[in-house]
Amino acid sequence: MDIWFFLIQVLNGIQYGLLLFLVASGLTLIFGIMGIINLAHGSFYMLGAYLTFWLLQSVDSLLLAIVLALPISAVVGYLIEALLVRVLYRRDHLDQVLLTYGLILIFNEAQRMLWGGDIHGVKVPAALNWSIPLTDSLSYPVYRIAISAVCAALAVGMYFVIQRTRFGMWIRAGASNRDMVAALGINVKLLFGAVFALGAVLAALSGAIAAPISSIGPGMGDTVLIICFVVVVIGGVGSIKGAFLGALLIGLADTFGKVLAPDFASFSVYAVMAVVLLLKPRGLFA
Amino acid sequence: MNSMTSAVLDESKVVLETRQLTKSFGGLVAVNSANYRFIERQAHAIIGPNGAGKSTFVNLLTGHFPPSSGEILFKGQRITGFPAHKVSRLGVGRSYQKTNVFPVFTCFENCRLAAQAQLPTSMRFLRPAAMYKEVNERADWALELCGLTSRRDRIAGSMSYGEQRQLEIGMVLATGPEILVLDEPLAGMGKEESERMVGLLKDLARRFTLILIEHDMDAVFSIAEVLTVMVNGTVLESGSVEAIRASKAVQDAYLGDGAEAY
Amino acid sequence: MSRLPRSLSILLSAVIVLLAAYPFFGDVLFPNKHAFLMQKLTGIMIMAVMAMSLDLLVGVAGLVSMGHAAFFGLGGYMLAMLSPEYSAANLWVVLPAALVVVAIASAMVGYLSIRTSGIYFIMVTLAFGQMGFYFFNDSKVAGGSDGAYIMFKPAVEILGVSLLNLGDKRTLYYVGLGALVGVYLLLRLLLASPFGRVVSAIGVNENRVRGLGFDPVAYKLLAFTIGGTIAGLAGFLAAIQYGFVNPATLSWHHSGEALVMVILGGMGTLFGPAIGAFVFELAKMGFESVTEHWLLPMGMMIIGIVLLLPKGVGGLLLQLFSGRSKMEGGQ
Amino acid sequence: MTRISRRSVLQAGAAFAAAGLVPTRFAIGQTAKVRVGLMLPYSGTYAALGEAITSGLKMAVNARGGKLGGREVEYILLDDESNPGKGPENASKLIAGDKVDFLVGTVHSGVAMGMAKVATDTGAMLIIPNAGVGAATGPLCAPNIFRTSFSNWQPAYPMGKVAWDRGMKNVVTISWKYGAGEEQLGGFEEGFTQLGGKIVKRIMLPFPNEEFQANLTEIASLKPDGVFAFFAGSGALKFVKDYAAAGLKSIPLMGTGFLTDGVLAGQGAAAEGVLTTLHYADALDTPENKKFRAEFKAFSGKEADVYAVQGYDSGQLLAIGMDAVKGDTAAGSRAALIAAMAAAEIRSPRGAFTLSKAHNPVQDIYLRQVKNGQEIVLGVAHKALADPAKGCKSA
Repeated sequence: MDIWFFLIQVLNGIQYGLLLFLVASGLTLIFGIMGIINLAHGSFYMLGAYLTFWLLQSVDSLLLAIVLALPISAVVGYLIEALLVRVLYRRDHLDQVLLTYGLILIFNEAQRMLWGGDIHGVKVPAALNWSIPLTDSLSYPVYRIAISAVCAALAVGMYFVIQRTRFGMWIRAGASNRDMVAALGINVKLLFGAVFALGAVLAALSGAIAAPISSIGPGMGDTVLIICFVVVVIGGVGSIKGAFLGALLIGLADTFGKVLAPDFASFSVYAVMAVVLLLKPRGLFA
Repeated sequence: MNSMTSAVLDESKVVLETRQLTKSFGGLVAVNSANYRFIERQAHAIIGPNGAGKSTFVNLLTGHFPPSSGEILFKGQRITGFPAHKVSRLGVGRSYQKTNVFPVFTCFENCRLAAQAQLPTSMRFLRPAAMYKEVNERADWALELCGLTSRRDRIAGSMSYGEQRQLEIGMVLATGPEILVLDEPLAGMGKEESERMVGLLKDLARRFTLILIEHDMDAVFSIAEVLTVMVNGTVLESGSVEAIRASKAVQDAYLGDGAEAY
Repeated sequence: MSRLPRSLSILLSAVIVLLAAYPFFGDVLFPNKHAFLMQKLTGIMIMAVMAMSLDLLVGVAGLVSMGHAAFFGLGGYMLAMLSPEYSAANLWVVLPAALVVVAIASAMVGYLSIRTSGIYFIMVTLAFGQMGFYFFNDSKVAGGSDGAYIMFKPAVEILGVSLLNLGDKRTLYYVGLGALVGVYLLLRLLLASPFGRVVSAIGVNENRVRGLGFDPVAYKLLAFTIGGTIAGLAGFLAAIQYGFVNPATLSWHHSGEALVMVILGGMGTLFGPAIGAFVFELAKMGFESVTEHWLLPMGMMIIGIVLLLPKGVGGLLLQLFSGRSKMEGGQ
Repeated sequence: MTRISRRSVLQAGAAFAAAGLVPTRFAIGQTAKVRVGLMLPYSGTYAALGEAITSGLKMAVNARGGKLGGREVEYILLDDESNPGKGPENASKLIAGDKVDFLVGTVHSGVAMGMAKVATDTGAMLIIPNAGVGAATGPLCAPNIFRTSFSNWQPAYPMGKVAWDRGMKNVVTISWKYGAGEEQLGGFEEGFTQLGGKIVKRIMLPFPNEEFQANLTEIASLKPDGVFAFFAGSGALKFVKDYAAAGLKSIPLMGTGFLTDGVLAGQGAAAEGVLTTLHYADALDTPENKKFRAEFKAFSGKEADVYAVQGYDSGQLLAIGMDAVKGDTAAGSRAALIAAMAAAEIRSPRGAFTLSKAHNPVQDIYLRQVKNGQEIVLGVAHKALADPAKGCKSA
């Protein structure tokens, strides 16, 4: 592998990592503030992708479909928080795991009943459907670059929200000491509902923008979920910064694992996690 | 042995000692260069206003927190940084400010678990714990000492608050300690319960080295032989009960305010 | 956990007697489905062993593991890998070997996981479980993602005399029942021992246990290893039963199902999770026969249990029977 | 629609008349329905395939008045969840529990292996309507095991010659690392290398990983003359799209039909020019195929695909066997049943085919290409191709 291809692989790894970050950020946010471990997070990713696919049958623009999919996801997220998750705040993590596990089953079946078992694809919007030639045989799809740009912009945006706004202050307070949030006189119910909805939106957005470069089918949320757990664990549960670095680390480990040790590509990701935990049992930024 | 000054101290009787013991949390120094000597079979009380660093000090002594700097010596042996379970095994038993019994176990089971600490190890798998004679005897002895023999088979969580506080101390006794570190054993108790507890503590003071953290001044004065006043993480004054009572500095800084509160 | 109420012990014993007698009367009761039901029950009893082993971690020691299936799967894979292709393996060799390997694996995973707690522990065990899944899914050992067949059931012989024919469905049924009862009694014995008392106490209040002079890490690690090894035994038996192993047996979905069984049955009660295994599998069978969208009622059932029955069936039974036994005592 | 129903009424009448002629000793057997167990994926990734196979099979039976050998048919459907761990258990459930006369299934090779194993143990009649795992008509072959679809080797092997004839010398092969992937790549590599072609690199990805970008970059750096890929379902959809987006379109992409079948619409322009080989093509221009497709559309409301064809042919195979023994599924007629099925010539929408000694179709493999978003048939890549049935003792 010459240096040129090495650099392209780095680019591949970062692009994958940025997308992972977008999904994982919602997961870590929900945990950081609410102390809820949400296994159904991957289902929101799936929801975003399916909604985009579904809306594209009525509207022409991918952007419009995504914009429409987000409020729907937010409402679904908010309702689940208000109807089910809310009961769990006083329960232990075990109950949260089980309830959200039950939710996964329901989501998967609902997906099947609504959209069937077929596999769908979404077209890359024409404006972005071209590639930048890098070598004589390889070009880089512009849409992937666009995704990376969106993810990076959202990462920067999130950084500012968390560091500079009142909402961000609550998030930081919640991540370090959950009881403090209540003590600050915040309407906890509303905050939690909003955070859960936000988490759902982040996952759905990831699923939506990834739709044109992924295949939309049953069970697509599960794989994403597990890899996000790894990202969150590596970064430190509740830490957005950690999720960011964890995602990049996993993106690169996965990319190079596939090329250098294809027999252990998925395994290498978990090996990275094990090493991090050995050195820092609570992740890089807990 | 009633009066204590460092000059006439018999070194061989020092069972626990701290040297320049310091603990800070971030920028906050909770315990600042504390030098203590605890003498065998003496009842030593540490008093001070809330936030004086008493509980942190207890957590340092018993290995629940590692100190930021300084040393802890047990019978001359350095035990700084030992984990809590090791400190406990050496013979430093502690009770907790918040009731910390196992609510689902019976009173006896609570003490029996504690008494298992007498075994070289509890990595024993097939013989039921109920069949270890010496453990059971130790547990019953502890129950009797803390006055709960009549409650032996009650589920701990169903007992009164005062009884749970007694059990808390019974469990410490069952571990077979030489030194008892009791963190506010009277906290939250009613008058009658307090009286019973004070009686128990007086009894214990005759048998063990006692390190008592307490707010209740009357109780402290009736139990302790030596008093240390702690303010803002540092020792304000240390001496016999009479000396502390007479100390102007202590009265200004602490007792005066405290007296008003009663 | 203290002694079971007498009446509950009697009830549970009666259920075991019924299970033991099932191969003799099942034919009369379900003439068409008997053979199938016997196999199903064998599978459920093996899952009950798995659920009880998880209860040791979750219900007793307070270690919520989402990767328990990895040890179950590993147990099965050990049988597949140690079995010769065209002849039967010797049970006296493969079983101990499999259990040792599972024990080592669970000790290693436990060593890394136990350094964390709470939500971290859940996520870390989940990730380690998936690591096991990918290990078998991606590499070529034992068939990769296709799984591997065990063409011949292990031989149980002493000096060349066959003691048990594991290929016989009824024999296997009793092996499953034996494992269920045996593991239950073993775990009860374990919980009554000094070790078990410390582990139970850790589940309630780890810090206090430390204060009493026990190193929780050592006890948790050992409990994790014992639980993992028993799960390995269950996986080993399941592999004998189905004659097949594949990576899905290690996956987190399988771990999730085992957790549901534990909660459904009532965590920390040991007998509860075993009941949970029965209720879960039979409910699934029922849902599957009613609708092809069986995941929907399944998911709702799980959510319903979490919301309405947090102490599970076992907790309900305990409440019911301890209430009654108190009344009996009062008379 | 009306035409079809009239036709089926006529056929039902004929079957009824035929039933009256059979000897009375079958009377009891006739009143009992033939129990056909369909163990297929009705949930998960392969659910659509399970549905198509089911519809195809039922359509074939309905075309015979809803009867097999004069007996009414009862279907017992079981969702195999594509979970190989439950394969043997589920198969036993149908055989021992539901007492099915025929077991039909399934899509997933791992599950099919479990079913084949149970069929070998119990002697139950098994028809595999899709799973291409080589062992089922190889080492595990048995008189009572039939397959109406293909072996993994079968559709891939002819592509080797196609590639060579098109002047390719160096080819990269890529697939998921699992049995089907290994067998399909093996088929192509055998066909290609025996003519002198060279496999530059074989890339095996963990199943079912769908993040291909890193490997596409690798392919670009290898600059082969062509790429042979085996993916199915969502992986196929995504691979073809990513392949095009990575600018690799200058390197011809080949595969078996699974690379485009069922996902062509989702792939869109990215699939343009992709060459595939398969034992069927939707666009096959024969009267049989056109008629089948129209009838299937009317019957199920969906477009027919290769899975529907395989299901349909499974139904036909059942019918041929059952007709031969006049509906008698008792042990005494077993040999006659097997003989009739083994000798069957099935008039399939894919073209007529027979069965090899290992009970796998001996069939034409078509070369197809995507042009203007449509799969068109370029011709027959290999006429009457039989699987070598390596390891099968009865072949």
